[in-house]
Amino acid sequence: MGPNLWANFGEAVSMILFCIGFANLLLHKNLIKKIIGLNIMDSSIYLFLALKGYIAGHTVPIVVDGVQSVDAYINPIPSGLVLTGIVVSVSVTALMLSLTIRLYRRYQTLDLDEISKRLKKEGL
Amino acid sequence: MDFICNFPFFSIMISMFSGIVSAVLSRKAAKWLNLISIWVIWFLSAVLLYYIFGTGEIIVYKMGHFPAPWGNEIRAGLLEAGLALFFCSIMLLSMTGGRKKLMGEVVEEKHNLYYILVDLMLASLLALIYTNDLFTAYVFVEINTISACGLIMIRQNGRTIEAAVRYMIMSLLGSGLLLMGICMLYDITGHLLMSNIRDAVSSIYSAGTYPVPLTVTIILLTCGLAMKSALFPFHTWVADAYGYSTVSSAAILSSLVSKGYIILLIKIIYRVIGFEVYRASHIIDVVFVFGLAGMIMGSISAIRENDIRRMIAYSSVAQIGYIYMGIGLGTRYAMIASIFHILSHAATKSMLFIGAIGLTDVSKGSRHFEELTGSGYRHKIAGITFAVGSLSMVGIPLFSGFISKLLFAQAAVLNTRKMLPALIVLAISTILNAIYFMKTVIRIYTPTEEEGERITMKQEKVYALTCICFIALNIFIGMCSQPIVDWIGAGIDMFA
Amino acid sequence: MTEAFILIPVVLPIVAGLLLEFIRKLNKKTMNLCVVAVLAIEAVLVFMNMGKIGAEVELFELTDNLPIYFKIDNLGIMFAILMVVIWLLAGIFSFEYMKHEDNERRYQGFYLMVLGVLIGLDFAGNLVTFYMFYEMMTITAFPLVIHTGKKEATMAGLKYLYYSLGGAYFALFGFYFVFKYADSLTFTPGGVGINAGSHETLLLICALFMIIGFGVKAGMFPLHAWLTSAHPVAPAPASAVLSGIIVKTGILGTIRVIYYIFGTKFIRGTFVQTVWMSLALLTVLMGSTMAYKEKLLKKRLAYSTVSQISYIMFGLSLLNETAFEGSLLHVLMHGFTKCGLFLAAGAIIYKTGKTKVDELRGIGKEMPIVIWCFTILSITLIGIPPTGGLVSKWYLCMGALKSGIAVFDILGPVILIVSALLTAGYLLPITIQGFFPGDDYDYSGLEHKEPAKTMTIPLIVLTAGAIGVGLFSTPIITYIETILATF
Amino acid sequence: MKKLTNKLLNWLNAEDTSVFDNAMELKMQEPKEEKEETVEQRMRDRLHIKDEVYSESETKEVKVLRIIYRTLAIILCAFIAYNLLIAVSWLPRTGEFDKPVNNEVSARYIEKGLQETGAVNIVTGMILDYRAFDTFGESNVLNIATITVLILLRRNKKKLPNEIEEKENDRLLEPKNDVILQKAATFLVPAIFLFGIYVILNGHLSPGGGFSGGAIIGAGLILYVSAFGFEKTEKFFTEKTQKVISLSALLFYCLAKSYSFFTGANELESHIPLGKAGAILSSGLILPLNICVGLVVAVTMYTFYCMFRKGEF
Repeated sequence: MGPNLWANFGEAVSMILFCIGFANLLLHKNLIKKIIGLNIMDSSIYLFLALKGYIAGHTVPIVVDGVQSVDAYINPIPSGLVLTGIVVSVSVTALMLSLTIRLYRRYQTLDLDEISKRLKKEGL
Repeated sequence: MDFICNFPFFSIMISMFSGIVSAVLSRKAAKWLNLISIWVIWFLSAVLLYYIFGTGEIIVYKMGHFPAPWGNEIRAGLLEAGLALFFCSIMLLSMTGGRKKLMGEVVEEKHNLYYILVDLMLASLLALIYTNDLFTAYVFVEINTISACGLIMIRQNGRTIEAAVRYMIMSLLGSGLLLMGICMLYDITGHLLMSNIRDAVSSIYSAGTYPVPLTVTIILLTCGLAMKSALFPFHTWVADAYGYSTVSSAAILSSLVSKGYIILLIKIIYRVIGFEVYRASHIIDVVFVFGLAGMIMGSISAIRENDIRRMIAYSSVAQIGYIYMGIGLGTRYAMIASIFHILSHAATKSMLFIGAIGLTDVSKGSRHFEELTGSGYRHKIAGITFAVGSLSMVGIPLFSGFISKLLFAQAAVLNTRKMLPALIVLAISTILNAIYFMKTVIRIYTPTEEEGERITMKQEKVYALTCICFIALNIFIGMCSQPIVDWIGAGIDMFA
Repeated sequence: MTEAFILIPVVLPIVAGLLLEFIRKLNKKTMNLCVVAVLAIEAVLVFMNMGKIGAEVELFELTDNLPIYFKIDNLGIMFAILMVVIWLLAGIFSFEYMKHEDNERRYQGFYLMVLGVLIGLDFAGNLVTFYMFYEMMTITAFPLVIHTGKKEATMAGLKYLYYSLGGAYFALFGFYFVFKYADSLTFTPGGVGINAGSHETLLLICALFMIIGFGVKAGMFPLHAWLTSAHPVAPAPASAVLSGIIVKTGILGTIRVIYYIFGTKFIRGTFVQTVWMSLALLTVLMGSTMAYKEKLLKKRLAYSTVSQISYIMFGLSLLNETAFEGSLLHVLMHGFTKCGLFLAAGAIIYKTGKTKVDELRGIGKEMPIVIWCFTILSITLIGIPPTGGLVSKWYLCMGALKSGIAVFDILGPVILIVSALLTAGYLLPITIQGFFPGDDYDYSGLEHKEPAKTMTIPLIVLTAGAIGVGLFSTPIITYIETILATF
Repeated sequence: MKKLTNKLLNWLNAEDTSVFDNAMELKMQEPKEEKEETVEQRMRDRLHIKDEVYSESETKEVKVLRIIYRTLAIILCAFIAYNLLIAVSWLPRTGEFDKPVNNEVSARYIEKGLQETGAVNIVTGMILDYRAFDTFGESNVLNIATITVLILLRRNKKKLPNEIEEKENDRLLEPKNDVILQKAATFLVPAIFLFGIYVILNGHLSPGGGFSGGAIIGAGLILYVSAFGFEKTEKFFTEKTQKVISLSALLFYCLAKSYSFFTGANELESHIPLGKAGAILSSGLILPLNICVGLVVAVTMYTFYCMFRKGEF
């Protein structure tokens, strides 16, 4: 263990969240729960990024009364990245959900293994 | 700056533009727009390649008014231009070869959506090839993933949708890891542009600060991209996705999409981490081992299949294993072999899919070996295409597969530490390839009593033309390999 | 540029064959005429090439320092002549025979292509080119094997394909290493310099691999199983060339690798030589015993091929001049004989439809010419003086005794003689049964079944050739000595 | 008075609920009918799947395999977590200033951002001007997500019987003139729209921007449709609207950005005035781009909702 674990406890939390999402994805058979796991993963990454941008005592990067110095504002880049990331994860979630809806309409179940068994039976 | 330097940017923008516009176009118009844009991009890339050969220097193109570390950048060297050209050709051939099927398998009013997907797929591939910014790469990886998912499930039966779900899950895990890696890299280097990251990485590597995060980052990036490109343990979705989607999608997915990710990985190795640093980290050995495992397991599961398209899908798992094996050998020569194999496999695999679809057409639409018996006589050109593809896969000289195997073997021989496992596995997997491909070829050329429907070349001119182009391309790669290898080498040197 | 003309014999049959594949509505007579014409021209061309020894041409580079490169040398010419002659005869024979098989056009097309590829194989000037044509031969000969399209034919074809490709990969595996350690891959008599350094053993293993790999084509134990199932199922003329010629390419490959790449010095006295010799001898014995037990005529002949080819392998493995001469002599001799035997068997099958050995009682009364040829050929194969078999076997035994390798210098000749006896045991009874069916045989049911001229004439010519090789062995040996002189 | 207390007592003892008659907004809805055979069919194969699945999964090796899989998965996750934690423990300390990330890049964004992009909100300036290519790709991600959702869920024009049935019961599950919702919506929706527009327009001056504003407007649309039903929205929002809006927005975005990229790369003067910092009409292309992004996001959100809800607009 390195020296900064306690100082970076925020990142540590985000990492643990990441792995929780990962485990969700691996362990649950229910599609909706898998999707939730995905979202947990993404959010943990955004938390990580947000913490990366943070500088103690500095404010949001919006220029107020003309102060433009590095030691006034936090690092704007991670915020931008988080924005992009959020949009991406929204789209992906929508796609996953619509796939789930289709599968449910067809097979009346959310269990992926069950669906694949059913497919084998159809021998399609 | 010459006007030609705009061409990479133009090609990305053209494909995106056509993708956006196709939403309101009719089926025919969308088709033509797609065709034309691919042709234009093909032409642009060809000119660009010629230009770079002439000048011999890298084109660095800043997107916007701000120079490198602040603005966004795309970058075109020999390798990039050539890859763009090649990807366009394969995309074009796959589209033309599978169009007839597409008509049958996709709902009439969703065709233009299909073309949108293809356009954006091409755009994202081009962006992955050209971009010089890691985060942009991430965004376009996502576009690539979503459009690939769309390509899988555009033909809507239960199989494809389930396959799409599996694909999405696997590749979203991959993107998660990738994004996490990018964030960590950003945290320890403070840059997002590849070149700057490389300088920062080499400095912190020599200074010895942040050794652990660097290693973990490399692991994350590699795992993420390996997951997305269906390396062996993560290949569960492949069979369904390639086996049941409409044939153009299968061809494009198997030959371009996974290759796009591998290209990105190679870029990361050379342009972000730096080849030396990457080799110093032991992840490369892990990649090597998984590549070997993929080469064997893919072929074994392909042998067990009795469904021609699933078999081809599994064989591409094995081929991906070859590529990663080459990366894992960790020498410049092996890297050249890998990139060459990317090309030859892209050409061969799409060809196999196109050939297979012709064979299944004349076998009452069934893809099982029993019905395929003798289909090679019922549909001559498809049979020849499939046979040539199989011979290339088996590694008969004159075809592209032989050269890539040869290059791999030479690279392996040059690396004394990994020589024996690489060569032995290469031999075994080649023999396995021979077993299942030859089995299929003999099956389709075994004469049968019952008369199925026949399809002659005159009935399907476009299809036949596509097949001939594929064969020509394959033999071209197989016979004139030396200039290609030189080109790849020069491109890699430009990379670094 | 005139050098490029040596490639005409390679290109011509391939082009002709391809044309034949794609030209529809071509009636049989014209087709046969075309085939004969092509074969004749081919023969002339090859004989013309005899004058061009040492001519070389480089087509293009596969990858750097892997050129596709042709060079004519004595060895290649010798094999090439053998091939074209036998190809011509078997081709003429096939016109009549193929009447009771369908789609002749495909057969003849591939028949021509294989010839072209084989000539390319003979003229190949380095290992890459050789390997390329070797694979192409495997593929193009495949349709001949599965021509009948029956189930067992397909199965045999699969077996053939897997064994051949597997053997080729064995060879390739060694090839990779040789590519690293050898100075060049161009065939140079006496071997290119191999700077093994510390990897001596590794390279020896490679040599063994390549021997086994090419041995597959030559039906050498342990990878001989395909031969006895693939040769009989093919149509008779096809099995004649398969068994008379195509197995020889394995021999050619071995010679090229051992005498022209590794060099005899590198192999002599190592475990490779021992393994090689013992495998060869084992195959000789096993082949003849199996043939002795076999009831089907064509299968019996195939087994005899296995054993005869291993005579040659044994001769090569001894690595001395006398044995080498014996081997090459045996190549010629066996080429003529085995081809003739298969054609005779084909004639019998074609006329009577009998495939079993014991059905052949009294056949000699029905088709005397065929059976006389058969008898003479079998005598040659056994090696009863004054036929060619004796000479070659004599040289082989001399070589063995001269070689002075412990055990083998005695064991070798003994096994050769034993297997010669076995050969007599499995070939002569057919003749005896054929001519003297015994008293209980009713001569009433006999009718004259002599096949057409196009079938008998090639047979007679082949028989004459087989005898000729024996009678005029001296010039041949002098020719072989010119080959040896280059080492 | 007494009456009222009685009523109250009754109510307390839950004897009489007449007080609240006709006061409940939610009307009882007639249960959705389904054709008998379809119900039976569904039940049957549901059972069928069930026993088929569990009869298989009860076999021993499957159980064992599942257990092995789960343990392996957990071990894997724990391993990853451990490694990531170690990596984190070596990362630079959070919240301190001297870190690699605070380098010349962010410095220039902060110090020159206002002059170079004209945006007071540095983040907006960054994502729409410095790193605009990412943002362009991102809006394309939204676009392509919409496309895929349309592919999956949009109904074909020629309706198959079962789809009609599904559509009916979707109508059936809609709240019928739910008074609370409608009353709330009538004054909430305009406010939400206004707020969203404000956020979009002030994207370069204050927190917010295209994405957040668009999301707000989309939320407003969704509230509206769930209050008043699809009959109302179909009047002003159809498939055509969606196509036109997203097409025009993205097209403008594409062309504008191409222009600025092109000029920037070729060192040409892009004749786009930055305007006076702080004014609404300032900071060059950022404001129109924000509007485009806002439109795209709003339409996309609403489209997602409609598709999930009933597969058409």
